[in-house]
Amino acid sequence: MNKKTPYILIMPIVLLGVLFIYGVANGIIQSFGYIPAFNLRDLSLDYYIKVIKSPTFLDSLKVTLHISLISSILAAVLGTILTAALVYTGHTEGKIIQVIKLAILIPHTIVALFSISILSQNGLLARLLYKLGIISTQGDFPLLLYTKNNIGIILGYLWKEVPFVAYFSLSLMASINKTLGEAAENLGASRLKSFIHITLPLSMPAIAKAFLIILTFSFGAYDLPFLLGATVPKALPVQAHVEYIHPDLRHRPYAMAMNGLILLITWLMAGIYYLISNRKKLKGGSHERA
Amino acid sequence: MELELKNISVTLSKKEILKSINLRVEDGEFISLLGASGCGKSTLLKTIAGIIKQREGSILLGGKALDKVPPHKRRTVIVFQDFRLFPHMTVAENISFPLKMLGLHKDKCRERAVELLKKVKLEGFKDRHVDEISGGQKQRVVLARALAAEPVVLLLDEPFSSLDINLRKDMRELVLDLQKEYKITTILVTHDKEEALTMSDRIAFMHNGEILQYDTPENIFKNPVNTIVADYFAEGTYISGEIKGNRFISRFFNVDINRDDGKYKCLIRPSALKVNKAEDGKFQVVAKIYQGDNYLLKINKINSSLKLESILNEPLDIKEGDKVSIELDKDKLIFIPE
Amino acid sequence: MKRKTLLIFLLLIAILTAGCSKNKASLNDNENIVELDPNADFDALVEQARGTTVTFYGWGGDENRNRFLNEQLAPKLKEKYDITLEVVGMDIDNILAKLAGEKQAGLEKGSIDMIWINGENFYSAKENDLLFGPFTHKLPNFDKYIDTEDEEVLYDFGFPIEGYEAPYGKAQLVFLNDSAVTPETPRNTQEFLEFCKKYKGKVTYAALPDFTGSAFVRTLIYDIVGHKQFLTMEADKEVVKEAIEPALEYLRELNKYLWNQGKTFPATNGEVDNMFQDGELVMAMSYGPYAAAVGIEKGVYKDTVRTFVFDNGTVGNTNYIAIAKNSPNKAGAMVVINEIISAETQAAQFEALKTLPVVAYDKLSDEEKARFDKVDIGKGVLSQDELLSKRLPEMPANIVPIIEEIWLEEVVGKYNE
Amino acid sequence: MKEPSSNKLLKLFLYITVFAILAPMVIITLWAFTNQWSWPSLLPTSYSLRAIKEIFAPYGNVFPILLSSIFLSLTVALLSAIIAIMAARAVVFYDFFGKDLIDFISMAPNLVPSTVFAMGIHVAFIKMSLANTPLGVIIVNLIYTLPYTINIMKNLTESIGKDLEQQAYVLGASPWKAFLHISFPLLLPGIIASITMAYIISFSQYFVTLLIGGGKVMTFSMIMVPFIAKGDRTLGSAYALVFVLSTLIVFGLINLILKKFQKRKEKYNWN
Repeated sequence: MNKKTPYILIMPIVLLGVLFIYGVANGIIQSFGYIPAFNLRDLSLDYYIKVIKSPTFLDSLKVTLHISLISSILAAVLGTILTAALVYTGHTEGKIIQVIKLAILIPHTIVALFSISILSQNGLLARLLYKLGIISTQGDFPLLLYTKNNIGIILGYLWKEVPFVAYFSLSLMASINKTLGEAAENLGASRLKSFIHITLPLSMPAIAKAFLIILTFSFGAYDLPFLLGATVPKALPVQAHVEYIHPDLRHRPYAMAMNGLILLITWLMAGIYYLISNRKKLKGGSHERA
Repeated sequence: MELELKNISVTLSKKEILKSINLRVEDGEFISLLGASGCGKSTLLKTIAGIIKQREGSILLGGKALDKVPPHKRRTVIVFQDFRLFPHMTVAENISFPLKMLGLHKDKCRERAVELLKKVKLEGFKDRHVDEISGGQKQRVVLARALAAEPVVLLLDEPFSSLDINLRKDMRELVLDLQKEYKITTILVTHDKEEALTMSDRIAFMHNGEILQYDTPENIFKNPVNTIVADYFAEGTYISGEIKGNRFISRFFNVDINRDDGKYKCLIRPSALKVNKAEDGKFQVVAKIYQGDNYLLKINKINSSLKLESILNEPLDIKEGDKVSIELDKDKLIFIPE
Repeated sequence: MKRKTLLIFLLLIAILTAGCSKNKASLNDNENIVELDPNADFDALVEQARGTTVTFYGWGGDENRNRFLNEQLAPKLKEKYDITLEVVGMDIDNILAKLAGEKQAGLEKGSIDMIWINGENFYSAKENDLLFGPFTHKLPNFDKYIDTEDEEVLYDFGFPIEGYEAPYGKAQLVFLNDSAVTPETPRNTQEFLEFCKKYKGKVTYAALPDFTGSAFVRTLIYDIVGHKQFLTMEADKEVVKEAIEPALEYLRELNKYLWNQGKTFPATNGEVDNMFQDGELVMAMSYGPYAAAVGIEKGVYKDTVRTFVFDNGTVGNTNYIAIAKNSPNKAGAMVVINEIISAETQAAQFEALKTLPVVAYDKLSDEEKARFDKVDIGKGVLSQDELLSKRLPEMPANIVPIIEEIWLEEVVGKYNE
Repeated sequence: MKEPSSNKLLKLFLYITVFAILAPMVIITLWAFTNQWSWPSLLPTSYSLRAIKEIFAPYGNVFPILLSSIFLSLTVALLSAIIAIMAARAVVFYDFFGKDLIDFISMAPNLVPSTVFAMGIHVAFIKMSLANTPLGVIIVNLIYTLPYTINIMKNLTESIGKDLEQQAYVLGASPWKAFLHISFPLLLPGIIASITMAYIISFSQYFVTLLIGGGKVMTFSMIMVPFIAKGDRTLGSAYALVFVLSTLIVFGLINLILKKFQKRKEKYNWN
């Protein structure tokens, strides 16, 4: 094969990549206050400073981290259990996989829709408890939505992210278990021990990648926190959206500055992820397909 | 511990792979499952180890039934053909993995691992990474790992097939020494007849899901139970005839042999035929093929359809086209009942 | 060969889909350009607009409005002026983002003609030169039917319109309750406080900056500190905060009896409406004065739902239609707007959507008056006169966001110690 | 032979997951036909076909928009799969300058809020007259689908390796033929997964498609989302149902077509 083919092969993705980077750069410039349409021309950092200094920023950041970290960690753990359940009960194909794909295909807006109708104090869960006599009035049902504990949002994210983690890491874990998992069991390791010592560590790359994807997504997503979240403090993406729909168009740089901060923190997370996974790779030695 | 299989049969995705296998392996015995690929020998191995569940029949180890025992408690350790070393562990960690599973203390594991490494002549490879070592070394690590699991039965699934010839010889010796030293009941699955003949106390010859013959290497070589077994070991020409009163009579020759009467097929292997130059010989040399340390002579009986082959060791000056006479070595003839 | 056919098939799909969705682009801008000469009179505009397409961008969340525009207005425009009306559902902030982007890219001929707009968004769009105008003086129906001296025709949320937008429909904040559940209806903030005490935890409003929630808080402020001072108030946080301090105290006091003790408020008014329908709340609010009738007709509200307002009145405003500066079909847009402010369309709209008409009652012919009077406004609502008699002007556009900011900091989850 | 205890536990976990995924679907279906569902009844107190009538109302041309947005998402899915195959081949089989740059580019769209990218690219697209065109929307959607499709194709290309293709070269097949006859069928399962994943992402995009499509390119989400955001549960659920059902039908068709071309049924387990 001649030298040129790789460059031909990657041409489309590079073109799209350049377009993407140009778009992001252009977006970031707006966050420094350069929007000629609203005759804002002088670049300055004070939009960022003003956003960071605003009293609600730290609370928003805390809430957003609280939501994304907890939901992603829980999703990674439950997702791994789900993958193990699929692999060990031999359901790596067939109907259950279609059901899991169904969860992936439903967008977050629809998840918000049924989350409210299930988890609200007037929702189905509350009515069930009422019918069973466990609670007497709507007020007794714990407040899952619109509160600081963000349980409603986290449950909403879990509903979509647990199946995603499973779908993402299934093929790798299945192949590992079929060969190395079998060998471990044959060498005297119980199914649990062979899972913990062999199958899980070797499936980590896929699980970790899925974790990064859901972490960065839930950190930057706006749908669920807006519809299910507390009024104060709002999650960062919701705050950014409120700034974005602010009628005074010259408010736009604040929205873009907030988005810029979201981007910065997201890339920080990605950076930490690559550091950890590379360091582990160097120490652990990249494993070849068994 | 002696192992016994009682009419084990296995079907995988609707195809019957093993048809009511009966096999008994004495304690410390080294047997091999010999047969062409696809005859079900690997499946039998995995069934013994519990990885595959048999449809019927039961497996007894030291008299106790194994069917209810989960694979990781059977101590029936397999050495797989594709090694299956744990990539995220060093050589020492791989070897001490089974010990860790048995709950031994860390230092005890390391110590045992080093000891086993010495046994497989891999001192100093302790902290090497598994993908930094060669095929032969990998095979030895896998063997050490298997021994670390203190197997009651050692199952070898064509372990040497991916090694080159001379490496294979040392590994065979190593496996035999270790097996003798630890006196482990061992089953070797192989399609290489020489491996089976040289290593095992007894050979179970398998053919599409059944054991055709289970006997010492000599018997199986000398008196195969049917043509399939016979041909597997060494090709030759068949002459059918009949034995009456300890005398085999056939169209081409007769010979005295004390076997009970009945119709028989006589297999004449090249090693059983001696040839010497004779002007008035009834046979003619058709081809002379050089095979390194001997020659293979192909000879036809003049105006007859009989074709025979012979091995010529000393450099006799027989050329193609010469007439020769033949001499049958009586005790190398094989008689197979029809 | 089997595999060859597969690959050809896949490529075929790619070309097919790209092709078929490609032709949608061609009808986009180019042949739809209608050059406008500034001083053409209305008939010339009608001629110019014949056979063209006019796009109407606005919030797409009201299915009745979409049906009215597509099933009643569009056929009439087609038959009368041979204009094709294309209704596009898009939130106002995305419309402005699109216009801003087009302005920055220097695109003279965009794809938006008419925009459903009002309040702060109009103020900001006009300030940033995104709107075309003035144009209302060119519309015959403007003088014929609209009371050009009316407060709400000259000022939108306190900002001079200067002919940059024509009135489209009137809205007014009203309160809804289920007379079967809460027979009494509070007439002012004091009675409202008692009402909330009585139905503890069963009243709330949408968190600001939701449009309706914000109007509700502003109505409460008006009831406590009067509304006149705001029309000329300086848009400074301290000044505003000082002026509405008593109202803030009232709101903090109110929190104790609200849903979840006012610690948190539902994100949208739609949420409040759902909780009212489900019986979790005993009161809801809406900017559509006849929302009760529409809801009962739709079967979403029980028949016993009633509308009520405060004696001192509730906030009301008019929403308007503006024309984008880079509208490709300004002539067509003006003709359509002219048609919308006609008595006939306003009456049809009143019948179908129960939106308060913008036409001045005294400018109507008797026969037109009869048509308005005979409209059955449905069950559980107040008459147009009673509503208009209890209507307060909106706060200036630049004060509204300040109120919203103060509310977030001073009211949510706070109580008077 | 399986450990009964752990196996039962895992089976139970599976069934709970399936229930947790399917239950909301039932709720959405109920809501689509609900008129009123007040406290405390567990089933709607009154039903109505309001939402269904609204969707089938001709004026809304919901179904023409549904069809055109299915086609659009299919185009995005196909192009995304093709680009992913090419990029995966390049990354796995070749060493070239900027190789790990490709890994980064393919991950980047996930790390950037869509508002930043959409706002940034909007002006450029107008200048390139790509805004308000299906092509513009296709390109923007494509960028968001690549992280997923490239990841799927990379894993599969890695596990299949090159040796079979090289074998084909030796047997006289040209590089293109070798790819077509050997690698392509083996990649088919991955291609199906990529097309499905890309279709999902493109079909549920809202903000980016809205801004770049500028109302000219109508997708189904653009009709559905306003009703869900407004809180109209009945109409929102009805649209949600059409969203889910149409996607399942499309997946069924994709599988059917591509499975028909997969002659041999059994799995190629290469790792």
